[in-house]
Amino acid sequence: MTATGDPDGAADGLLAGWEAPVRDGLAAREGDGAEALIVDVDGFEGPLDLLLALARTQKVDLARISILALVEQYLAFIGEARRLRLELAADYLVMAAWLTYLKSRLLLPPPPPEDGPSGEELADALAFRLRRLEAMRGAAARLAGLARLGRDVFPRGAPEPLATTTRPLWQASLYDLVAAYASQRQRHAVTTIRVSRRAVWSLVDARAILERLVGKVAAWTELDVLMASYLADPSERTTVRASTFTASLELAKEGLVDIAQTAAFAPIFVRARAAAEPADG
Amino acid sequence: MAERGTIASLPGAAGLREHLRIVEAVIFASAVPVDTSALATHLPAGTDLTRLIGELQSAYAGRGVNLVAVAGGWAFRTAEDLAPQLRREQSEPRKLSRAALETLAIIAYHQPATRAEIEEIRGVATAKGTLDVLLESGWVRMRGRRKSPGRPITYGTTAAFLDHFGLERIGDLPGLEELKGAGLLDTLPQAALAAPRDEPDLFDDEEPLGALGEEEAAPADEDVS
Amino acid sequence: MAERGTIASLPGAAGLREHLRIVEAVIFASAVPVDTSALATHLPAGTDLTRLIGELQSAYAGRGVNLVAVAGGWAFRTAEDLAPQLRREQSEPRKLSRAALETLAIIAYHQPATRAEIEEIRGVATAKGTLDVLLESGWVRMRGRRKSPGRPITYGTTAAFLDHFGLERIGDLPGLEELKGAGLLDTLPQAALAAPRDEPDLFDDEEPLGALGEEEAAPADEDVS
Repeated sequence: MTATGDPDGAADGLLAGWEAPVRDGLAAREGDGAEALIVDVDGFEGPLDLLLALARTQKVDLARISILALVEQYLAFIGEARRLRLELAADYLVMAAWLTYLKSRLLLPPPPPEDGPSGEELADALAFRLRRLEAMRGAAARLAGLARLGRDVFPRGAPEPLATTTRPLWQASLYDLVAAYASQRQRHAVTTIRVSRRAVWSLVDARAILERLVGKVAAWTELDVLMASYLADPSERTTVRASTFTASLELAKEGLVDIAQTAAFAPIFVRARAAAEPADG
Repeated sequence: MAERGTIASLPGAAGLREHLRIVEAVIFASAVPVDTSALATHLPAGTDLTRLIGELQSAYAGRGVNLVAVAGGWAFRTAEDLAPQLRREQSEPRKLSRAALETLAIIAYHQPATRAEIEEIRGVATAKGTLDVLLESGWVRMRGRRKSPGRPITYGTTAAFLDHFGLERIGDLPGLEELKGAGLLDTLPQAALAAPRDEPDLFDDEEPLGALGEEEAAPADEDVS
Repeated sequence: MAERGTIASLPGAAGLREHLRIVEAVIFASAVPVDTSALATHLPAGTDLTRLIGELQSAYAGRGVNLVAVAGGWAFRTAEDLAPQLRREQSEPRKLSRAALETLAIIAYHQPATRAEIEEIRGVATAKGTLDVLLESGWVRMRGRRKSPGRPITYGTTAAFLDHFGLERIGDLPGLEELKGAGLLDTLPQAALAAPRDEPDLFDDEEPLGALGEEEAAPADEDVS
């Protein structure tokens, strides 16, 4: 539908270039007068938009509009549209039903107060919604009329991105610091343990001592007893025994001592050998 | 001015001039508005930025390029009256449909607004694509959800919206006071006077969007009203 | 601004002034340098563009933004000498490497410490970068030189070090016993730990850094009280 004589008002309302003509469109509609409105419903954005357009035909301030007259106009419009068998969206019919109800409320004596809002209150609410819609239309038009970036005013065409230097902000907690110190003192402690030199009796030492000791003893003497004074330190006992035993074998081979052992693991006895006597051990 | 002596005894006119040059260069370099805190990072602490900007603004008044306050910051923009001479060079930005512009206006003046509130004002269901276009333009954003049944998404405008329409803050919307005075920004008659608010923080009756459900996965089908 | 006066008082009156504004706006808004033929399309035929550009160029001379000839056209560019002021500083939190942390800890506990002493404790050579990072962090400083053969540089911690690690004084660093008590050390090292000292004054076995040696050539020139 188009308000006749209003080429660019409601007809192209849906999506096409609206920004510029909006104010003209509103003005044109207001000037439209009370000519017959009905052609086509497509130009309206819903029943509220249609009501607003109809209200403008009353040529009065929306605040002083006759809601009853508006209801009559709307119902007449819908009736005409149905007579012409135009397709009407459901919400236009819903609005028509509601307006019929409003009309009855306005015409009939007021119902008991608990029966919901009065006809006047409902009419006021409708008038408010129409005023608000019109106000937002106006706001949209004013918004569209502002100097817009990229259309009316322009930003710097070749912005220069400012160089950024990153400065590291070092982070560490006291725990990190202390733990780092401790762990590396720990490592330090491990790496510097000094393994003390192990006391080892060399064969040469053992032989010298053994020769010296056995030289004085002609009777069979237990080797451990002979070396007793050297075996006192437990940490040296093994090395003393091993070296002494090896040295004793050497001396026996050279015929300087005799060695005797009664059984495996039994004590070992030594004695200096007399020059003439044959060994018997 | 009492401060005059003080200023004169500072590094001096040369220092002031240098600061002016820095402010000029920083704002000039940027295509988007620069706020004072960003400017301050380029200048010694305690620099009187308001004065510097005032100087700069009057230096550029009447020139082909002006220093304007927009979207909470400062930007150089070509002078409005030169639009006709410049337009031929630039391609026209995409036009908004009537429905989209109206929806944008309702969001701007009534924000935070839900889709149901927009539809209540327009008296018609919002066509698919209308909100998309606005979201895609970067002028409208989803703010959060209204703490009400159905937890509908609330919409509001962005800094890009202010920048595009040359507004310093949302309170500078044209005709705002008039509309407010007439009670036309209220959701219902007799409701408390309302004013649009685009602060980034959510209001008491809003909550975060939360994880995106399938409802608003694509901004198109977000109607949760 | 002086420049404004220049433009306003141009002999050509309103027409010339308007042409200047257009040239200014067109060059400002263009994404690429604008050549004179492109400028000419915005102005009446026969306009003396060379003169306009000359005027504009001198109006911007010495400002934070200059009109420069680039790539066969004209463009506004921020003044080159402002580059350092326009640079944005961004601090990025970064963790100290393990080597740096250990070195820092040794300096903290054993200060004043020479590089050789640090290496002896760590058992590895200190990479050149490690001490540089610590000096750059502001937590470590060169104190002076040890009065010993080779006059090695002594390192110590700074007030910023105490500040960052929340210590009131260097003596508040937990001692070896406390480290053991906290389970950070299994056994106590044989050698007792001398109390770390970070007093600004040089100790008896230290002497001033003096002339820059090859060792500390780079970051050395900070104060040694």
